[in-house]
Amino acid sequence: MTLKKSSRAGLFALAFGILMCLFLSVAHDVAYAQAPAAAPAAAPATPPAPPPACASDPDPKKAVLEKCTPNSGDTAWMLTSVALVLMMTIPGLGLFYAGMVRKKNVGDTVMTSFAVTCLVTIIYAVITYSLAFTPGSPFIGGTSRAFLQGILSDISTGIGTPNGLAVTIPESVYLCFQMTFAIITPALIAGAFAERMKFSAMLWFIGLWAILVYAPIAHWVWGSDGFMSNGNSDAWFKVLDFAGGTVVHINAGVAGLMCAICLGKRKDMGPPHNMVLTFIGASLLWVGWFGFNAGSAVTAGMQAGMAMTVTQIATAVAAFSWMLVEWAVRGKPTVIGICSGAVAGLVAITPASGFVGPAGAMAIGVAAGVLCYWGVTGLKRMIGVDDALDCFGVHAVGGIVGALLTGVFAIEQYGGTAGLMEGNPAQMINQVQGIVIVFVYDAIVSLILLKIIDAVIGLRVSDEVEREGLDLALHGEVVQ
Amino acid sequence: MTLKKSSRAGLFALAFGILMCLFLSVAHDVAYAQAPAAAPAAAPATPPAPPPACASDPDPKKAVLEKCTPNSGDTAWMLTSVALVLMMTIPGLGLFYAGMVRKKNVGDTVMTSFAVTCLVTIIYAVITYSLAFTPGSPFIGGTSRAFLQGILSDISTGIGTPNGLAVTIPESVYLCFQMTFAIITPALIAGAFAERMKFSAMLWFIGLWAILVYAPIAHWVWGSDGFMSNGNSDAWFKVLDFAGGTVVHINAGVAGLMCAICLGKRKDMGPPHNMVLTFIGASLLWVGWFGFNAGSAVTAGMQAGMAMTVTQIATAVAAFSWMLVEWAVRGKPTVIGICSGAVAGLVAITPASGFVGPAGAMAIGVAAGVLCYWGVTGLKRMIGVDDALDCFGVHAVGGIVGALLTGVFAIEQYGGTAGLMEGNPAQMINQVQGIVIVFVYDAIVSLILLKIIDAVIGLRVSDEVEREGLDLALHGEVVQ
Amino acid sequence: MTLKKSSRAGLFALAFGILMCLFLSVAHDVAYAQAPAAAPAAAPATPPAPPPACASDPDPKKAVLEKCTPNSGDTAWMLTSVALVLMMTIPGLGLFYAGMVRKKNVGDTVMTSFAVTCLVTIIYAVITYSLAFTPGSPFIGGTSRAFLQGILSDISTGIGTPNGLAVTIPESVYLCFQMTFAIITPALIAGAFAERMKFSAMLWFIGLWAILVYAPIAHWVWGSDGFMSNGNSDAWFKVLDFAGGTVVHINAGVAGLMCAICLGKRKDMGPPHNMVLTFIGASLLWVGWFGFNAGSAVTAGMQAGMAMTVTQIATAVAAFSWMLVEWAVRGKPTVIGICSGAVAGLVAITPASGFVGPAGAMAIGVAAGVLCYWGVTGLKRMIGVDDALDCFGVHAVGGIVGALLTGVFAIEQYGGTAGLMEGNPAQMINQVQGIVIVFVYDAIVSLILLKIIDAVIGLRVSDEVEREGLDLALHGEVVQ
Amino acid sequence: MKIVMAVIKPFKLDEVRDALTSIGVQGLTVTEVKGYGRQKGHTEIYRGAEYAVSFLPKIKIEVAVDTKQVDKVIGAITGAAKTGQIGDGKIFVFNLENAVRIRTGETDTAAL
Amino acid sequence: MKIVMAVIKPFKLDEVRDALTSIGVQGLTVTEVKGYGRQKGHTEIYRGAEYAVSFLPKIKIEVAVDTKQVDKVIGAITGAAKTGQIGDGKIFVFNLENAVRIRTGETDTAAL
Amino acid sequence: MKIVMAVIKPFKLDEVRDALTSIGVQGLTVTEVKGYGRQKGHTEIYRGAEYAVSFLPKIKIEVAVDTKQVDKVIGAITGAAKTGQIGDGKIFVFNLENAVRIRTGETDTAAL
Ligand SMILES: Nc1ncnc2c1ncn2[C@@H]1O[C@H](COP(=O)(O)OP(=O)(O)O)[C@@H](O)[C@H]1O
Ligand SMILES: Nc1ncnc2c1ncn2[C@@H]1O[C@H](COP(=O)(O)OP(=O)(O)O)[C@@H](O)[C@H]1O
Ligand SMILES: Nc1ncnc2c1ncn2[C@@H]1O[C@H](COP(=O)(O)OP(=O)(O)O)[C@@H](O)[C@H]1O
Repeated sequence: MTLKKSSRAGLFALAFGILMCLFLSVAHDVAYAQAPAAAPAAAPATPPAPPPACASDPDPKKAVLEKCTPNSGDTAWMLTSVALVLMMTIPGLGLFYAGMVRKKNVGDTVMTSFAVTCLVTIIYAVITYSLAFTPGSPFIGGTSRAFLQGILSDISTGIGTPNGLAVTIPESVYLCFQMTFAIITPALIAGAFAERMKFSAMLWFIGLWAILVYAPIAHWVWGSDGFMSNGNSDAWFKVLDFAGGTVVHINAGVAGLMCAICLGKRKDMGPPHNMVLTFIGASLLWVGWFGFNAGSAVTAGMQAGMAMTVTQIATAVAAFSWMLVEWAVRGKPTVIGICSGAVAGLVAITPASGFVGPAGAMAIGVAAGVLCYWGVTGLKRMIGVDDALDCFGVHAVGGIVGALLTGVFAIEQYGGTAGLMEGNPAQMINQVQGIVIVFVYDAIVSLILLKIIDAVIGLRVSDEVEREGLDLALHGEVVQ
Repeated sequence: MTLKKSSRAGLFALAFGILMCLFLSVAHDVAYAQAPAAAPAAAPATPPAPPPACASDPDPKKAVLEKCTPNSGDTAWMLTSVALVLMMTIPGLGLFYAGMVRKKNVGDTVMTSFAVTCLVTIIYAVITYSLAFTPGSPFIGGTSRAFLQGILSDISTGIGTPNGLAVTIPESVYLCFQMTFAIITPALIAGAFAERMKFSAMLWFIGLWAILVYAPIAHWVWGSDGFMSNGNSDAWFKVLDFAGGTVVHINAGVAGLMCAICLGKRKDMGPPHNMVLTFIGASLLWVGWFGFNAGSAVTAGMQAGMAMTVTQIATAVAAFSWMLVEWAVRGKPTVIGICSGAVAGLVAITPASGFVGPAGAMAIGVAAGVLCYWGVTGLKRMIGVDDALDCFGVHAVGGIVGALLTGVFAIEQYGGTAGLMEGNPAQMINQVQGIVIVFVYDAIVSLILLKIIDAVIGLRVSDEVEREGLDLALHGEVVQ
Repeated sequence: MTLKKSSRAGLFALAFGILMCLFLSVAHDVAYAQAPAAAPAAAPATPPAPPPACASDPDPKKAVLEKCTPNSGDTAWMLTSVALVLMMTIPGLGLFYAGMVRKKNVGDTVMTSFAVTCLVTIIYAVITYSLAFTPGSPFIGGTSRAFLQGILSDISTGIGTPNGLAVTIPESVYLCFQMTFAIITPALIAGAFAERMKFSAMLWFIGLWAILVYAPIAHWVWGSDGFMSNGNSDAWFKVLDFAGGTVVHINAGVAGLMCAICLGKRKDMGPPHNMVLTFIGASLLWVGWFGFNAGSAVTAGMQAGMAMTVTQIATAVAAFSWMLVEWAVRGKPTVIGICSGAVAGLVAITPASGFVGPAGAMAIGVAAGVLCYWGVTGLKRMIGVDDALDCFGVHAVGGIVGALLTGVFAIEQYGGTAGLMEGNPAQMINQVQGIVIVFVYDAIVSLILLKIIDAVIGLRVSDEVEREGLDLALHGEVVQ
Repeated sequence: MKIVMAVIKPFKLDEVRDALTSIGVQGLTVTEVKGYGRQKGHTEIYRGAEYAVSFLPKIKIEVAVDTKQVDKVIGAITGAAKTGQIGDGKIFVFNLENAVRIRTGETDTAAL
Repeated sequence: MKIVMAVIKPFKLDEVRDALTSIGVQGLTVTEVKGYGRQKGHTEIYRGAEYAVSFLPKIKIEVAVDTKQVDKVIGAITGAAKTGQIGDGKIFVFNLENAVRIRTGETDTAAL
Repeated sequence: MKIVMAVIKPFKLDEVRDALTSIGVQGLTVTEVKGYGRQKGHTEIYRGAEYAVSFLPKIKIEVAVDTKQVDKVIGAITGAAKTGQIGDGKIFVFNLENAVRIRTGETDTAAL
């Protein structure tokens, strides 16, 4: 039966493969073959204004005084995107993870997503937003928006955003949108430390990490004067990261790996207790991701539409690829598998979504599905760390795949930067530099934080608590 | 007790009935009595541009070069609608069905929705979109958008949609919106073959059906040159189907019936295992349906608002009617019942949502609630086929009720076409023709596909697998 | 262990407290210190047009003829808000409550939310909308929109809303938006009578309450000629209630208290059966609440953005405060606790969301978290009534906290009215008057309704039914 | 020693436990079971179909006691679990040859 | 009296119940259990990992019957529960010293 | 033959099963139960209220074995299930009069 199954899967894989090749050849050629002719028209068609991009504002300093004239359509879409991206974390991510833990830890798992949402919201309002998104140095932003000061009065005065990142929506909307990114990033880390980390230690780690790791990295990549920001004319090198492949996913994945290393293996493991919860979670992540990627256009125009299109394609292709590989290798396509594949695709297309076309999306999808499957199997065995729910295997691996392939498939006529396939290998170097720097900085700081917290209050629950289950022991609740 | 209950239900029914009649008399008269006076102003108020409608573009050929000038507000609403309609399928429909199967098949049920979403996305990008929505013949569209070629470059060049269907939003958004319809339609069929179809056979059937059945029918009814398209000035006859009563629901329902016939009865049956899942699913379907119906206005204006209003009314009335009938007949109002009634109402109002007013919506709601209840009881017993989750009884019956009543309650001043109640019996003929043609074509092609797949790899799992449960046997997973 | 835990919680509380103080001092000063300078620019930046606010229309009578010129961006956001707020009730609220009841009553609990949604939709279309939102007397609106008459024809004629509440969106969208508020309010009451009320009695009570209590109160506070309406120049006194702290939450909470009193205690109680459902519900409530609060700006501009910002802050702070208090007092932070805290914060910020800034939001969050925790513990013990899921303790208490603090933190430069902190104690009096009047009227009418229904058909199920569980006894269904 | 096994209505569990502890029983083991008997089941309705549910939820209690306590125990259970309606359940008594407390290795009545 | 306890495959429950009622058994108690035995379990796959699930879902039936009925009962169960494949299950017979119907206080066979 | 019935702490199940198979036991039946005894339960908190949960999750194991194996089996279970803390559980031994393997009809020890 297994045999028959895999052969059947093989059959699919074949059909599927051929399709994909066709797609790549046909669609991709066309995609940029026709483009050049249109070069001049490009700008007017879509002012490429992703969060990083800041064409409208060469000098961030000056921008502080820039007046914001909100466009109601852009604002409507961004308000919606905030709701969509928040939905990704609660309940989306919480359920995605909850379905994969044992029943005795399901409450702690969902509560982690919820508590992280609350904690990071507070910290973000206090300092993270200002450090990440106001002009300062190439390494860290300023404190002009600490405690969100000035936001309200600027509204009254009609003065808008302090930098040129989002000139057609109110700053209040832009900061909410970025807040949801700051929330989901640490929430993703939970996949690595699930089922054994102290709730209190978790809060301390996430809280500090949101200030010391997330804020600076977001500033480097997206800040109007970040040293690797695509939107900074004086950047040392420009990294393409449309919606957060590096800032969000590689970042979370690496921190997760550090958590898994410091915490050590779980005492006992078991299969996911409820794949229906994982299905709901993955579905809401997919739906919400439209706000994440298409929302990163910060306008309701052609770029948002295209970002949505490539997101849908890459996700579907990645989920399907993962399923087929799993089917061929293990003989059975699983719910957890196809859901994981979808998330892998969403992760990988994230940095690319404003820079590539349908063909690039398809290629990224296949790569994400196959390589992330390897990430949670082969690679995971190699590393030998108990990354409980594969935060590293899916988010770091998927994020790296996406960051690199963005450098490969970026289309100048569309996103403003040419990739390898358009004969610009230089961009690949930038992408690699970006990945390495973020990886190293994140790994070091996370490790230090974890060691300190471990020394002070301890990272891990007692064996007894772990055996009894975190729900009952830490929260005094059980699912009946 | 049952007696007391039903009598109580009777009481409700009475109150309710009276209310409805009042509603019909009062509101409906008013609705169109006042209209004529306003005729001239109508056009400016809302350019009636549902997907089919294409007034702005008599000649589809010419349209290929038409420039799209996106309106940010319309685009914002359509981007949102894409998210809403995708949410209908995953997790909405998946959960709606999952709650009604036995626990041993819940994973396979949700995975079907998820896998169909992935598979159809790919096929749609490869060929379905082009075949359905680019100009070609009255029977099938062209291949100019196969592999989505040209989409990207047209964005760069600022050239918009290849046809006049949606001139105020980017084509990329329009294609995503239509994609979500192409996804949910085959996903609905799963209700018929649940708990016994091979996962691999399902993939083959859905994949082929999306090309050979969905694409042509969508083109007939919505294509700018479809032979029954309301938007085609040269149509042989014009069918009113605002958001997909015929293309989506009758289409899915009939295919479902064919599946149920070919697969045969389930070995063992049991009550729904978890009505909470069904409640979540029905709720998300309802919420998402706003994107489905109001989104089909393809603009954020008065037509979208009215479509939303009538959708809400018809759904509430249908759910309540179903509940009352069930209460009176069986003595108990059930969660599954009221949820099914809501879906029935959503289905029936779908084709009408851009053409009728509140009174029409109310009438459609009552009809849908009562007739679909009959569809899953009396009619089902008559047919004697094991349509597991009543795909035919709800979607085909509801779709037909809606298609016919659209022809009855359509109001010229509002949607551009008069219905029977405004003295235009001709439209009824068109509606009937549309239903019959779609029914027959769909039934024949689906049957052929099923027979071929059955011959090649077999449609149905073994008795042992069916007894053990599809989750464990096909996917190696179980809900704990 | 408990000791260690609470001390740890203490630690948090400290850090947290300090943070909050800083926030209050820093941010708040800045917030309004800078404002005055900007006064003139205010208007152009955002025409502050929350449902109550009606600057554009001093005389409601005249408004009947006012033409509505929809703005596509505003309309897009409001269409989205309708979907978001409906999602709050189904599935949001249904799941929030479902997780807290015993497993044997989970079906009845979700069905209550669903049935209320259907019933209120019908009643609202028939009469509630007209009574609440058309001009009439200071106490109740007119019947010009009974059965939604004229809506459709006015669309055809391009004549818009009958009053000046929402001049940039079609009336159809405005009525749908307000409908979702009319739906969730009675649905909230279910928290009080859960697990023991007859389904039929529930329908009668909710149906009558939606006409006799909700409609007039909505008219008083939001009607263009309501006697306490902020938007009515001739109001006897103006109550600030941006999105429904008084109309929705105090209103529901008080009615809930009456239900709990009339029904009496449950025969047996038990812990919540599934906090994962409560987590999903609370999360969707949070996400949907963006439509509730930011949607209440009825425009997609700066006020919507700011409402979203303060909603997010207050909610996070309240959830976190509740968790810390619970942790300190009981030794364990619970899922139910943090979720309840989030809802408490959402409730309290609701009336304030268009009038206060980030600092006010923070203060409101802390107050809501702490006081609502007291509401479901100390206060609940004092009252000694079995308010099953704390409808009064969370919604009435939270609503009152919010209403009062709106009067404290309102900022003239921003929302148009100064609060206590800006030296306008008068507003506090208005707020108190509003609370008292609504409280008394609601309590009396609800009590009368309950007594009548009890006399006629009885409010409460038999002991046997209660013991067996409402799912099986009333609905013939059980969750497996 | 004997094992007294009783099948009772679920909502009677707490009363039965209290009755047993009040007569000095120190422990018992509870299992959720489904019972089939004279008490007829209910029907679940699902759209068109009706499903006869012939098995009803019951609670099974197992108590190991010293032989001379058996009658007291039976009395306690009967007293607490009785509603007088069909479906109240049964009590079964078996012989228990040996008992061991895992923690201490104690055997026989000492282990109870 | 005896108690006949059988461990069978879940999907055989209805057939077994019918077989028993057809020979006059008036009641029985059913428990969902997990079984370990010769029949090997399955593996659950989760991303990288495979989990061997050695316990299989089974149904335990307990029937109290008059001693002279025992063989009939064993026959009925065996007949209905048999598929011939490994994992069909076992039947165990114990001695039942006393039985009480809670509702009426009837004892011995009268209580069954 | 005897039936050895043990009530143990849930997380000890795998160890106990391994101990039993290592001494040649070929099968066993496991039931999730709730236990009440000296080991005191926990409290669940819900907003204002605290609920005392006096029943603790336990696992019940039933093993039918040849009489001469009983002591080995008791030893194996005790060894594997012991943590030394209150709540480790009990072992009960009954007499088993007959056993049948449904698949083959084999009886007595041959059926185990
Ligand atoms: N012969 C039997 N063997 C085992 N359990 C039985 C037997 N007869 C009844 N029971 C259990 O006792 C429960 C109550 O029995 P029932 O006949 O319904 O009512 P009563 O106890 O009032 O006679 C049944 O649900 C079943 O679980
Ligand atoms: N010695 C035993 N004691 C108690 N239960 C047993 C014993 N051996 C087997 N069982 C139960 O019988 C079921 C079937 O036994 P198994 O050996 O798998 O197949 P078969 O019954 O065909 O020999 C097991 O799953 C287990 O629940
Ligand atoms: N008299 C008894 N009859 C049946 N089961 C018992 C009895 N006493 C204890 N048990 C079971 O054994 C478990 C452990 O007993 P307990 O008194 O808590 O600890 P210990 O086994 O260390 O004495 C209980 O949870 C219960 O399931």
